[in-house]
Amino acid sequence: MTLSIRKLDKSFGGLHVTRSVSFDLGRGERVALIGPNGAGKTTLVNLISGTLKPGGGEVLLEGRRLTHLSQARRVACGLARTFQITTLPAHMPVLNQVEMAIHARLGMAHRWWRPFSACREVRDEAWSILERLALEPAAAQAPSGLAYGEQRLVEMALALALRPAVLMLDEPMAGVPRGEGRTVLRALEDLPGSLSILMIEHDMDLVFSFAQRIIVLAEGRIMAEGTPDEIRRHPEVRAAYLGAKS
Amino acid sequence: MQILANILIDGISYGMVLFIISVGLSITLGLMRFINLAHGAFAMTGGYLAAWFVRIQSWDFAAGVAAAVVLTAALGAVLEAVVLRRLYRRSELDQVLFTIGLAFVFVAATNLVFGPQVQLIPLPPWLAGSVDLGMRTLPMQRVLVIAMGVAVALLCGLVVARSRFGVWLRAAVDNKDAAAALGINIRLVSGLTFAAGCGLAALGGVLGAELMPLEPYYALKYLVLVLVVVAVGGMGSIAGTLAAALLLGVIETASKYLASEYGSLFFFVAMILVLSARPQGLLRRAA
Amino acid sequence: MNPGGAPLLELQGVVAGYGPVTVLDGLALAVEAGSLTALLGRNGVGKSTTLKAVMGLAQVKAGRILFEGRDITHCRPDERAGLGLGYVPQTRDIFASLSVEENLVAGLKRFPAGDLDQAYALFPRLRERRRNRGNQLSGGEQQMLSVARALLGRPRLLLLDEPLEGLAPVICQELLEAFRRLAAQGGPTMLIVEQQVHEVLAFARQGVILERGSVVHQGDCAQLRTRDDILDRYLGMAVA
Amino acid sequence: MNRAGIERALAPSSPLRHCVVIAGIGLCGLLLPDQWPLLARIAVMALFVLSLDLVVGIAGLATLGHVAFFGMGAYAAGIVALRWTADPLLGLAAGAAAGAATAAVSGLLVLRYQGFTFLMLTVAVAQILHSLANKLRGWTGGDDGLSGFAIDPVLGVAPFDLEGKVAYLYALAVLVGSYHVVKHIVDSPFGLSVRGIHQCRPRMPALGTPVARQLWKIYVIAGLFAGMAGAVSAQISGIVGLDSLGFSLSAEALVMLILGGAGRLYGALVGAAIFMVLHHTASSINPYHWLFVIGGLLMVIVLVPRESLASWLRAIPRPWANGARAGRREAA
Amino acid sequence: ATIKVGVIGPFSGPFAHYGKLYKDSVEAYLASQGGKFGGHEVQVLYRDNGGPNPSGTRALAQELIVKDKVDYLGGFVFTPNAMAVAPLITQSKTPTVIFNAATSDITEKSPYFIRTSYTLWQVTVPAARWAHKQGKRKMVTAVTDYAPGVDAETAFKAEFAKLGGAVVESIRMPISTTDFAPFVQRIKASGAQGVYVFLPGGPPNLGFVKAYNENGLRAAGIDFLGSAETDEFDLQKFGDAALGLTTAFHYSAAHDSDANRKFVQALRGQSKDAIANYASVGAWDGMAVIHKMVEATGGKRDGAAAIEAARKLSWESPRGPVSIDPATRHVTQNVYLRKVERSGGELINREVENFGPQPDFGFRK
Ligand SMILES: Nc1ncnc2c1ncn2[C@@H]1O[C@H](COP(=O)(O)OP(=O)(O)OP(=O)(O)O)[C@@H](O)[C@H]1O
Ligand SMILES: Nc1ncnc2c1ncn2[C@@H]1O[C@H](COP(=O)(O)OP(=O)(O)OP(=O)(O)O)[C@@H](O)[C@H]1O
Ligand SMILES: [Mg+2]
Ligand SMILES: [Mg+2]
Repeated sequence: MTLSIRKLDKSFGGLHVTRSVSFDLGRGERVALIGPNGAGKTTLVNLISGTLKPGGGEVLLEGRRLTHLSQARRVACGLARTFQITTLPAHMPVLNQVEMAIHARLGMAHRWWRPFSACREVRDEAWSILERLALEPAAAQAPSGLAYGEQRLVEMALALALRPAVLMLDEPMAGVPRGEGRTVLRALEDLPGSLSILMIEHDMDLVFSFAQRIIVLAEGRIMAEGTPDEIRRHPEVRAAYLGAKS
Repeated sequence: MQILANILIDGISYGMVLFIISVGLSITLGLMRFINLAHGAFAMTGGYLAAWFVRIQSWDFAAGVAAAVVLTAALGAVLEAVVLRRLYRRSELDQVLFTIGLAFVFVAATNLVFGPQVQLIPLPPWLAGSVDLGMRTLPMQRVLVIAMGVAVALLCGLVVARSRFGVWLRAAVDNKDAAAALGINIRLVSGLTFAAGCGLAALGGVLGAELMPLEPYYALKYLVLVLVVVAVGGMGSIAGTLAAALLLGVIETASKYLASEYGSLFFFVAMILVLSARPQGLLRRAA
Repeated sequence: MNPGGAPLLELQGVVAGYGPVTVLDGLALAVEAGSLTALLGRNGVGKSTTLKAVMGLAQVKAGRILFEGRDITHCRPDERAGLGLGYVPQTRDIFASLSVEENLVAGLKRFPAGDLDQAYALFPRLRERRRNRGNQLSGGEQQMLSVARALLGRPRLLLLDEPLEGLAPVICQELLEAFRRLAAQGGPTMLIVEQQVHEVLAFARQGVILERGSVVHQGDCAQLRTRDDILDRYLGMAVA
Repeated sequence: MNRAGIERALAPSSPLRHCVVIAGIGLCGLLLPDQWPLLARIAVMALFVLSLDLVVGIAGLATLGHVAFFGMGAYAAGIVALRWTADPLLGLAAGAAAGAATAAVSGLLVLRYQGFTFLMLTVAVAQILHSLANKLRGWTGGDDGLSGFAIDPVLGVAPFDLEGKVAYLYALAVLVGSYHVVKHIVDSPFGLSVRGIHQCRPRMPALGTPVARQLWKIYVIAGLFAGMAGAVSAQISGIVGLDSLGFSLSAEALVMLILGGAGRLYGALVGAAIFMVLHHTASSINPYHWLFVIGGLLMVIVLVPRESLASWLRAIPRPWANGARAGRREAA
Repeated sequence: ATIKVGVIGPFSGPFAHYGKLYKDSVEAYLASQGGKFGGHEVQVLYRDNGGPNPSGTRALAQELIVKDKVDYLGGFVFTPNAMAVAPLITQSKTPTVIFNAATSDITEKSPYFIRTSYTLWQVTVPAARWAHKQGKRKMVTAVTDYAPGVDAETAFKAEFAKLGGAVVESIRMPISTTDFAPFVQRIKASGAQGVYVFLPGGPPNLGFVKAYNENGLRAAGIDFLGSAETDEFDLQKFGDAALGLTTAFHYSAAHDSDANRKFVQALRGQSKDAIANYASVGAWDGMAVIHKMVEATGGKRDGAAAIEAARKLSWESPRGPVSIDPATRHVTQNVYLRKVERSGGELINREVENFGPQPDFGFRK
C-alpha cells in the first residue's frame, strides 16, 4: 500500500467539504478521482499534499504518517502534485524552473556557491523532461509568454521533475487540446510502472482510458469506487455526474 | 480611576484624529491597492488651501474647508487622469517610487511658495473653546473631529460595502480586464474613488492640523503613522481603520501617561502584536 | 439572420498581440447574427487572443473590428460591453475578494438586481454558495459563475473561451442545453472556443479553424464533423 | 535555437568578471583625490543597497526596515572599537555578526507575513530598535551619537588618513569582496529557489522547497552584508548616529535600488552611485532644490520606459532577460 | 590671500530653515564688513548635511578641508554632527566655530572648537534660580526626550534641588509627540506650581502651548518657564496664546542695544524675511570670532594661533557683552528673563530681568 488516506475531514466555516474520506492507492496504481463540481476533489488533494490542514484523519505514505509534515517535507517523501489553476513563477525560464525542481529533489537547494547551471546531470535531466513533453522550444521562455495549454504542460514537467512515488494531478488536461493531450498521456504512460497516480479529470474519455480504478466523490463523501466499467454502469454516478450520454 | 478616564478620553480623541488623517489612505491604498505615498501631500494641500481661504481670503471656516476639500479632490482627479492611472498596473515599487517623488515635489513647492513656517487655520469662535466634561475639559475641535470621524466612517463603510459603486470598485481592483469586459467603466470608477480619497485626505489635513501642524514636511512626516494605522486596520476595511486608529490612539496615550520615556516603543510593539495575531489586520478575515 | 445586411461581428485583417509579440496575423472572420460559431485550433494558435482582441483586451496593431457595422477597433472594453458584447475568459477571472452575489452584481450593468434570480435559476449551485468569496469556489463553480455573470449583462454577442473546461459531464450537458435554449429564444449570438471538439461541433452550426493566427478552414459544423482529414491535420485528432 | 544556444543565453554571467569591472571602476576613483570621502560613502551605500537587493530584488520582499541591520552593524562596530579592540577587521566581523543576528531574530517573526504586512512589520522592527538605541544612552550615546573611538590601521599597515584614501580603499575592498559572494549566492541553486519564491510563493512548497527556511537564510545573509555596510560606515566616519537606524535611510536605499534596477545586483551599485553623486552635486549647487531634483527624477524614472532609459546598462546581462528575449524571437 | 570658510548646516530637509538663518546671518555679517576680514577677501562655502547625519557631515568636512582647503569651519546645528568632525579638525588644525549645537561637552572633543551659541546648562541654571526666587517650591520638568532635553532636565533638577526646591515629576516627551494633552494632564495632576519646559523648535512648541492653554493649566496658575520655546522664528504663530509666557534665554530680538539694532538691520538688508533669533545671532557672532581670528593671524593659516587668539576674545554682541571662556572655549554671556508681550501688533520677547554673565555650568573637567 503506497498511499493511505484515513478518515480525512475538512470544513470551511459551516461548510463540510470532506467527510471522513478513506481510500488506498497501491504501488503503481492509476486511479482517477471524479465527481461533480464542488464535490471536494481539489480540497482532498490539498489535504493530502499538505496545502490545507485537515480537521481530522491521517495521511500515510508507505506506512509513514505525513499528517504533521509540511508540504515541502511531504514532497521530499515522494508526494507530488499539480494545480488545477496554473500557478508558475511568471518570469523564470521554463528550463530553470525544471532545474529548480530537480535541485529541490536532490537536496541541492541549499547549495550557495556553485552556479545553478554548473551541474550537468541536472541540466540533462531537465532537458529530457522537457523533451518528453514537447516543451523544448519553450525552454528559454517564461510562462508569462506561453499559451495556457503550454503552461499546463510546464506544470506537468515540474511534477515529473520531482520523481515522486505518488503523483496527484488536478485536471491536467483542462485547457490542453486533444492533440497535445496525447503528449501528456504518453508522458504519463512512459512513467515508471512503480509510480502511483491519482488524477482528477472531467474528460471521461481520458479517465476511462487511463484509470485502472475510479473513485467518485460527491458532497465530500466517496459515492462509488470501482473499475471503469463498474463506474460507467453505476446508476447513482450516472445520475449525479456522467449524465445521460455516456 | 481619574487616570484611566483620562487615557480613554485623550486616547479616543487622539485616535479619531489618526482615523481622520488615515481614512483617505485607507481608500486609495487599502481599497484601490494603489500605494499612494503622496497621501500626506494631498492632506497638506487641503490644509494649505483651507489656511489660504480662511486666513488670507477671510472666508467662513466651513466654506473654506469645503472648498479646500473639493479643490483637493479635483486636483487628485486631474493627477489621476493624467498620470497616476498609468501606474495601477505597474509594480508596487514603481508606485512607491512615483508617489514618493510626487510628495517630494509637493514638499519642495510648498517650501518655495509658503516658506518653512507653520501655517495656521484660524478657528471660528464656536470651535475655539472647550467642552466641560465635569472632571476635565475637552477642546471643542476634538469634539468636531470625533463627530466627523464617525460620519465619514459610516458613509464610506456604506458606500463600499453596500452600494453597487462599491461592488464596481472592488471588482475593478480585483481584476481590471474582467471588470472592463463586464462593462464597468474603470476610468470613471477609479477616478472618482481616487478623488474621494484625496478629498478625505484634505479633510484629514484640515481637521488634523491641530495635532499635525501644516508645514512643508507634513507630506512625509506622518507617513509612517498613517501607514501603520491602515496596516493594522486591514487593507480595504474602513471599519478596521477606525478600530485600529482608536486602539493605537489609546495605546499611544496610555504610554504617554504611564511610560513616556519609551517613546513610540509601545506603539510599534502593539502594531507587531496585532499583526502577528491578525496578519490581515484587525477586522479582516484571513483569506 | 439577415442575409443582405452586415454580419454582427466582422474582423478585417486583424493583426494583434501583446507588446512585441504578434499572435494574430491578418485574421479575417465574420459572425452572422443569431449564429453559433465554434472557433477551433491547437494550443497557442491564438483562439483566446482572437476573443481578447474582439473584447479590447489584446492590442490590435492593424486591421478593423466591426460590431453591427460599427468600427469598434479603438473602443475601450467597457464601451464594447456597453454595446452588447459579453465575454467569458478562459481563466474565468472571478473577482476573488467579492462574494458570489457581488460577482453577479458586477455583471448587471444597469439592470435591476432582480435579474440575479435568472442566474440562480440557471445554476442553482451558485445560490447555495452566494456568500462564498470568489477564491473559495471550486473550479467548476467558478466557471458557472463566470458564464452566469456574463449572461446577466444581456449581451447580443457572447464570447465564450472554453466554457466547458473543468465542468462535470452532467453540467456540461446542462450548460450546452441552456445555451441551446437561449439561442432558441433569440438569445445572444455565440462565438465559442472549445477543446471538447465533439460536444462543440454537435452544438455549433458554423466552425472556424485557426492555425498560426489566421483562419485555415471555415465551414458548416455538420460537414466538418465528417472531415477527419481536416480535424486530424489542424486539431491533431480524428473523430471516432 | 538549439540546446547549447539556449543554455548559453540562460547562463549567469561570471562573478569574477563583474568584480573586476567594479574594482576597475572603483580604482579609477583614486584619480579623483578630492572625492575620496564621497567615494567611500558611495561604496558603503552601494554595499547596503546590494544587501537590500537580496531582500527586495531577489526574494521579492519589499522592506522599509533594512536599516535595522545597518544600524546594528554600525553600533556593534562602534561599541567594539570603543570598548574592546580597535582592529578594523574584527569590528567588521562584529558588525556583520550583529546585522546577521538581528536579521535572524527579527526574520523569525516578520518573514511569516507577506506584502504590506511584512513591509510594515519591518518598519516596526527598525523603529523599535531606534527607540531602544535612543533609550540605552550608556551604550549608544543616544542622539549625541556614539563617538570617541579610533580605528587601528587596516591590517596593521594602512592607517586611516585625513584625505580618506585608505578609508575609500577599505570600503571598496569590502564592497567588491561582498559583491563576489553575493553574486555567487544569487546564481546558485539556493539563489534560484529564492527567486522562484519571489515569483510564485504558493507554488514552491509543492516543489519541495521549504519556503520559510530559504527566505530566512537569504534574510540573514542580507542582514550580514547590511551589518558590514554599517560597520564600515562607523569605522570610516568615527561616529554612529541615531540616523543610522532611521526610517529615511531605509527609504533612500530603496529609492537607490529601484533607481538602478532591482534584482540585478549591479543595479544596486549603479543606483547608489547615481543617487549619491546627484545629491552631492545638487547640494553643493543649490541644496534648497534637492527635493525638486530627486522628486522629479523619481517620477521621470517611472514614466519613461526603463528599456530606453537604461538600455546601455543591459551591456551586462541579467541572468535570463536576454535568454527569454532570444527565445521569444526564436518562437515568433 | 583669500580666506575660505566652510559652513555646514541643514540647507535642505525638515531643518532647512536653520540653513537659511545661518546663511542670511553669515552673508549679512560679511556685507557689514565689506566682504573682507582684516583686508583679506573672504569666501564662504556652504554645505548641506540635511539634518542629523554625522557620517555625511564628516565627509563634507573632510572634503572642505582636503579639497577646498578651507581655513575655518562653522555651522553645526546638531550635536552628533559637530562631534563627528572633532577628530578631523584636530588632525588638520582647522579652527571650527559652532553656531548652535548645544551639548556641553562638544568643545572637549577637540581643542579647535569654539562655540558662540549657548548650552542648556547655561540658560537653565539661572531659570531654576529665578523660579526659586519667585517662591516656587514644587516644580515639574517636561522635556523632549533627546539629549538637549535631558540636559535641561538634569540642569534644572540639580540647581532647583540645591536651592531646596523639589521637582515633583520629570516628564520626558518622545520627540515624535504631536498630541501633548496627556503630558499637560500629567503636569496638572502633579500639583506643581510651575513647569520648566524644553522643546525643540517648530510645531511641538505650538502644540504644547496650545495644550497648556486648552487644558486649563494657565487658568490653574501653573506657570510656564522655558528657554527657546517662544523663539522668534514662529513666535507670531502663537497669537494671544503665548502672552505672558516666561523664558530664560541669552538672546531676544527685542534686546535693547545699538549692536542688536545694527544686527537686525543688517539681516533685513540681506533678506526681507530674515529672522533674528538665537541661530542667526550664533552665526553672526561665529563670523565675528572668525573675523577676529583672521586678524590675529594676519590671514595666515595657523590654527593654533587662531584658537589662542580666540580664547581671549570679548566683544559687544547683539545679545549684550560676551566673552570666550579660555578654559571651555565656550561663550560667556548674559542670560535674561523674558516675557512674551505685544508691541506694535507683534509679539516680542521682552527682557524683564538680566541675570548677568553666565558660564557654561555643564562643563565638567
Ligand atoms: N477556502 C474555502 N473557503 C470556503 N469554501 C471553500 C474553500 N475552498 C473550497 N470551498 C468550497 O468547497 C467545495 C469543494 O471545493 P473543491 O475545490 O474541492 O471542489 P472540486 O471537487 O475540486 O470541484 P471542481 O471539479 O469544480 O474543481 C466547493 O463548494 C467550494 O465552494
Ligand atoms: N499575455 C501574453 N503576453 C505575451 N504573449 C502571450 C500572452 N498571452 C498569450 N501569448 C502568446 O500568444 C500565443 C497565442 O495565445 P492564445 O492564448 O491566444 O492561444 P490559444 O489558442 O487560446 O491556446 P490555448 O488553447 O492553449 O488556450 C501563444 O503562443 C502565447 O505564447
Ligand atoms: Mg477542483
Ligand atoms: Mg486559449
